[in-house]
Amino acid sequence: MSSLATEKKGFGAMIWEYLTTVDHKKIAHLYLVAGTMFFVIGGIEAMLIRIQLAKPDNDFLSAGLYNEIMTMHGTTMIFLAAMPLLFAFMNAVVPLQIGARDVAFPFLNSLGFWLFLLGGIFLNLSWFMGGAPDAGWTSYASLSLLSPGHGIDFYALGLQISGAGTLISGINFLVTIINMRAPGMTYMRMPLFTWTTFVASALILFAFPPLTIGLFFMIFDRMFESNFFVHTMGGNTIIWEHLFWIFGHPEVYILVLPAFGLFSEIFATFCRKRLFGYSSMVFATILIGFLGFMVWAHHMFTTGLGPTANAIFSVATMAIAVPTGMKIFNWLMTMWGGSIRITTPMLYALGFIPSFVAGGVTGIMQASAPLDYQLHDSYFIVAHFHYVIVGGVVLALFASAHYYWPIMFNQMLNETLGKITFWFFFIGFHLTFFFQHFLGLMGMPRRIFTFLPNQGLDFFNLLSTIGAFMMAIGVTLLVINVIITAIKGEKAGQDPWGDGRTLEWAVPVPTPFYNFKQTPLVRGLDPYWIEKMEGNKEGMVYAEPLSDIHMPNNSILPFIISLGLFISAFGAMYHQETTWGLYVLIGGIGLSVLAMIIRSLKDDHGYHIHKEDLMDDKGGNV
Amino acid sequence: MSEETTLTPRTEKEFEYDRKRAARGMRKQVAAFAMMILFTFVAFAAVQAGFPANFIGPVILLLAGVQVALQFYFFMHWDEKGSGTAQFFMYSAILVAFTMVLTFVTIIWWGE
Amino acid sequence: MDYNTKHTPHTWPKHPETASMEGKNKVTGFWLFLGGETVLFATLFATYLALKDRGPSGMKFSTHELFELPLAFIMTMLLLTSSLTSVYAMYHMKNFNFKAMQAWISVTVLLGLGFLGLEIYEFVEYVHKGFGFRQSAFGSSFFTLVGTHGVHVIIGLVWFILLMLRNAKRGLNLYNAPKYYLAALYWHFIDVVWVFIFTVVYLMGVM
Amino acid sequence: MMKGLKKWRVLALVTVLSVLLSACGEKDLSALSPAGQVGKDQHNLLLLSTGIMTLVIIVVVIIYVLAIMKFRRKKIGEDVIPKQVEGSMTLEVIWTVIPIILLLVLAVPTVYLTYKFADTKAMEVKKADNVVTVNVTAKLYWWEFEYPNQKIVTSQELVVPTGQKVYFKLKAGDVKHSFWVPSIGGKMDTNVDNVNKFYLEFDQESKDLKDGVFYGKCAELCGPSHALMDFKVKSVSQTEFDSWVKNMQATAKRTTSGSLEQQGEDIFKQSCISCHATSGSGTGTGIAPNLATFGDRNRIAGVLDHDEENLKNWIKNPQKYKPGNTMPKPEKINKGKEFTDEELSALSAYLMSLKIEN
Ligand code: HEA
Ligand code: HEA
Ligand code: HEC
Ligand code: CUA
Ligand SMILES: [Cu+2]
Repeated sequence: MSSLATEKKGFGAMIWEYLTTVDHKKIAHLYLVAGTMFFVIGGIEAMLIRIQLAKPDNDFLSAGLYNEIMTMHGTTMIFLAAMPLLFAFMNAVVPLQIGARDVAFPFLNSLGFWLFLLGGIFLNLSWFMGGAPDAGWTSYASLSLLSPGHGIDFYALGLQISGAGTLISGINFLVTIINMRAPGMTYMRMPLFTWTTFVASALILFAFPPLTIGLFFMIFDRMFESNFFVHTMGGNTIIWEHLFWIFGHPEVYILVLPAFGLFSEIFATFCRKRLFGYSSMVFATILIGFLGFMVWAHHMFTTGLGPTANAIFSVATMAIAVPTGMKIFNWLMTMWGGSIRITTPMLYALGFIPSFVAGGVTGIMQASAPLDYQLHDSYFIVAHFHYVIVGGVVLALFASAHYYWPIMFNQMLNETLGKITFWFFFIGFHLTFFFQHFLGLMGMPRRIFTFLPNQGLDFFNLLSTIGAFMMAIGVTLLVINVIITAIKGEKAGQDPWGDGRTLEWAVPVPTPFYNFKQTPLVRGLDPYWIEKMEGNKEGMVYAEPLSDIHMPNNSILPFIISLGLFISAFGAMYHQETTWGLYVLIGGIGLSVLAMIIRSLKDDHGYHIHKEDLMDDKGGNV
Repeated sequence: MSEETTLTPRTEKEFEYDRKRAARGMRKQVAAFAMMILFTFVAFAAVQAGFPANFIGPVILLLAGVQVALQFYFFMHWDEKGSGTAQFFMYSAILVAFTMVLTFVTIIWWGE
Repeated sequence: MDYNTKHTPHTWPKHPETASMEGKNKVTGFWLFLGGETVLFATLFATYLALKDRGPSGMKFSTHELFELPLAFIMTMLLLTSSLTSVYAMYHMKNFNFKAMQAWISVTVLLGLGFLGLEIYEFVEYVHKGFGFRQSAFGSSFFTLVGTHGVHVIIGLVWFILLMLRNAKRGLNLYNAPKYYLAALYWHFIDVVWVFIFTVVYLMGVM
Repeated sequence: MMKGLKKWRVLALVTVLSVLLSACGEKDLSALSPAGQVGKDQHNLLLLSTGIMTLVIIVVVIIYVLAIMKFRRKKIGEDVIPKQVEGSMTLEVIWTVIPIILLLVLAVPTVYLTYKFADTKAMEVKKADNVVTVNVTAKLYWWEFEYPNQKIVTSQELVVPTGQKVYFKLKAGDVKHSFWVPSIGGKMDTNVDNVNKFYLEFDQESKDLKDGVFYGKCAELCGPSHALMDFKVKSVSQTEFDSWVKNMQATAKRTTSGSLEQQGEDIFKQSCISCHATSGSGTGTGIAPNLATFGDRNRIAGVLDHDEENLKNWIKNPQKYKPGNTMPKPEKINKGKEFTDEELSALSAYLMSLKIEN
């Protein structure tokens, strides 16, 4: 590792490298692979849902199994697919965008990943160990306390572990962005993806603790006989609802803000134009983040909080339309007067605008409490959130996969296939979810495993299922595209789209593991574009002479810490019915603590790459 | 991770000056501490004396607030420059915390 | 710059905790972490406030008869004082006076241990009376709130002790200075939380 | 080519429109055909908000389409470097102010209706004989409706008078559920911790509907059979309601006629009465559905078609039709034995005879 030579490594060495890596670019790969795996799992679960609901009185899935699949679909998609995939791009791009050598805490970066992965695996092991959670991704307390078996325990413990990872990653990105920006990169020169990462990370910082506590309450109630939600013992189930949504609402902006950021980069690049209204975009991002914390009770309008609470939360929620609208119009104006090149990423970005607006405005309809009395817990809601999530977040992920593939893998995904993928996915998406609005209004509640014939619900449900199959074709094509590209193995080179504007395009590809030989000097918004326009042959202006670079050492400890918690979760779950449970619980935690103590007692100063070695290093670390 | 500040030794004069400043700062800390003790005392005494609850309630909350502000500004060095980020995030956290506590004392057991 | 450089008071920077990039990152990151902790404790407080005095019908415990102010007062004094002693430790850290720093931290730890002992005594007492974690929602929320604080105290103490042992021989350098600084910040934060616990739980409980 | 495209567009438009027009759903279930003031208010709000939202979408799409058409790189040339515009204060103000206005238009009726729908003061008045109040208890997976003023109780089928506000007190017996009659008005959760209150109005008698009832749904995930937790609403005129109340009160003194029914009643008294009441007068038990009007039901257990075949099947194995429900199998309540066909016929004959309508 400390040598610059690009040695060919064996398979085992590669596994070890990834297990111990602290390089943000490698961790990005890890997030991408793990996130994709969970996305496909979640997607297959979605297909099972749609097959079951294709016709009335269907018995493809049993009632209990349906609830498990539905719960796992929501949980997997939100926590284990969408967020980690966003983290993949944040890791791959943000340090480059701000001109940093790595994130602030490389060790914690790796820890965050392994916690997420092992938490996710733990959650999914429930399928093989007596049944998955079945109380919805919201896991409302009265039902989840009553739910038999260990499903909900898997949910609570799994999310607890992966949530810790997310929180750590959030703090890491915040510090990176606060402290590690290259000289000249003021806050108001940061690319929007960095900004949205920043705000989303701040949301993580404040939204995850309530979830952590809520999950602890749930774990204690189910496994340690406490009474937080047991109403006969003075507990209160509404507390869970509040805690979940105090986390849950910001969570949706944690998902969508980075997506906004990604699209902002794509629009600017493929319109060959500075992002219109940059400062108002930044302002809108912050405002959305702020308002995001004041509106959670809009998920609880029918809980019976009383008219005053409902009215306040209604109006507060509606306010979010304003900053979001600012963003939409700024993107439109970026296109206006630009030079629009419709590449695959741009195609996704173009598909995003009408789709997201359609999803956003139904959100405003739901924000109207009296109307939400009708819409709540109906398929209208399902339509709304898939419009914003799939039409916003998933489109952004697919777009960025194409857009940033060259940076992450030094290859270009096939453009033609990319466009075909887009159309399948896009049409399928609208077909699936558009008609669900009507299903909801026509009286179809959500989370039902079947519906009766002759209630007017048959046709639209069928359409929806057909659409889902088109989406599946789309996803499959994307996977094929990745495989084909990998086999072909053509190199992409630096700035392959030709119109890159920000610093991530200014590094050579494959990116050296130390990112920048010399820290660049940032002279304005879109620094790479500025240098290009001024005809700078060297690519960038540098802030420092070539000198030694300090690098962190790889470490297996993050993996061991995560593994310890993973093991202890089994102990917690089984301690009531087995004799070994308690020991495993303690042993697992002991392992983690031991690893942490080793970490803190063993001074780890990293190592230096010497100037001389840098001088004749051309490429990177393939 | 490259730029660590290179350290130049302080001159004797600077050194003395910094020492004095630090000592002065320490006196401030002790003063803050005295206030904290005082506030704590007042709060306990007020409750022990059994004044009406809806009067001392707000008062002791206020005392707690001030006391915490003292901790932050003096013990935890918010009075020094460069603590802007810390302050921004802490104030945001306090805002979230406040909203949450407010809802929990109002609309958890509504309509009882 | 090498971490293991031996410093003298004169070469010792004014802000040793942020003199290195790592230190700077650690301090920033730790403050953010404390922001998260603030929200975490707010959640516990909010839940406690919603659930206090609630239990199965016929529960005979309430804050009024349970809590005893003298004990809470002594605990408060111990913790407050320990906050000051850790300030002294940091004062000496900045003056590059390793011995004095270690000494003040020892005092802090002793005070913290005193606090912890009293808290354990209090908990045992309650459980003895039949007021436990499992008997009512009130009990669950009380023990979780105050217990989480207690766990923080334990972590803080272990942290201090480890730092003292670990660095006893090697003295201060720019690698461990931020660590001391953060441990002290953590300790102050624990005190901040306690201020609200004695106000909201104990004082407002008996008034 | 151009012409073909146009035809295709017209065709698409027609398809979309016809789909949309058919998208009103069934009258007895759909929120799009409201049959009560609450539902109508909400429907109006739906129309208003949809109008605003459509406007927003249209504006966005127009700018969007124009931008794509005018500024394609193919069109303006490969090497053009567009002007790098920073932004525009005027535009910024416009797209801040106009949305705010639109939102205000929506916010005013929102707040007004929020308070209007929450106004349940009439229910608290003492001596409120003319006020119809229903205590709803939601259980895994059935509904109990208790009328405290009339001192009667029924299950699964709610009967209400038209033309006046009907007040509800809702709670859940085990886990959270949610009470929803889409074509009458929005839902309200039934919590385990507290009692929720709201009202609905029924403007239309349900007898003209396809099945003679409005359909109600449980809208909160409550376990495996959440999808099967339907209930029915019969809205009747005031006079019919009064006589229904009288008949219900009289079920306490009802006698069984017919020997098969008699035999069924005996079995019922042995195995079932510990949970199921057959008298509609009094208060609810919350253990099992009150069967006083079982013969008049529209469905068995909320979802099965109402005939003897299904009834027997249900009694034989309730878990098969509603997984997770709390009614035991015969073996558990009939001295460890299954019911014989004979006994089942007797039981079902008896149950089907429990009617108060003619
Ligand atoms: C990425 C995820 C995401 C995003 C971005 C949003 C965005 C919004 N959401 Fe959504 N929402 C979810 C994910 C998301 N939501 C999920 C997952 C659920 C269900 C959870 C569950 O129960 O399982 C949910 C549920 C949900 C509910 C609860 C419904 C219920 O259960 O009863 C509500 C209610 O207010 C709501 C509102 C909103 C609003 C107002 C926005 C706004 O942010 C939208 C703002 C955007 C626009 C408005 C469009 C652009 C604006 C303009 C072009 C300007 C002009 C516009 C106007 C004047 C209107 N959402
Ligand atoms: C990030 C979030 C996310 C995403 C991306 C999706 C994506 C999809 N969702 Fe999901 N959904 C949720 C979050 C998400 N959903 C949540 C939170 C809930 C609520 C759960 C609850 O109520 O608790 C929900 C609920 C939900 C429901 C309602 C269930 C119910 O209420 O009973 C439905 C029904 O149609 C549905 C459908 C779909 C479909 C068809 C997709 C499609 O877009 C999926 C597309 C992807 C694929 C189709 C993958 C296909 C892959 C393959 C086929 C394999 C190919 C692989 C190789 C060749 C190697 N979802
Ligand atoms: C332990 C209590 C219990 C016993 C004993 C019991 N039931 Fe039930 N029964 C229930 C419950 C609970 C339901 C509601 C199930 C549901 O819909 O989820 C029910 C539902 C029914 C229904 C459908 C009611 C409706 O309104 O549509 C019928 C009919 C019925 N039971 C008949 C019987 C008969 C006949 C027996 C005796 C042989 C019996 N039950 C014994 C608990 C019981
Ligand atoms: Cu009851 Cu769903
Ligand atoms: Cu929300």
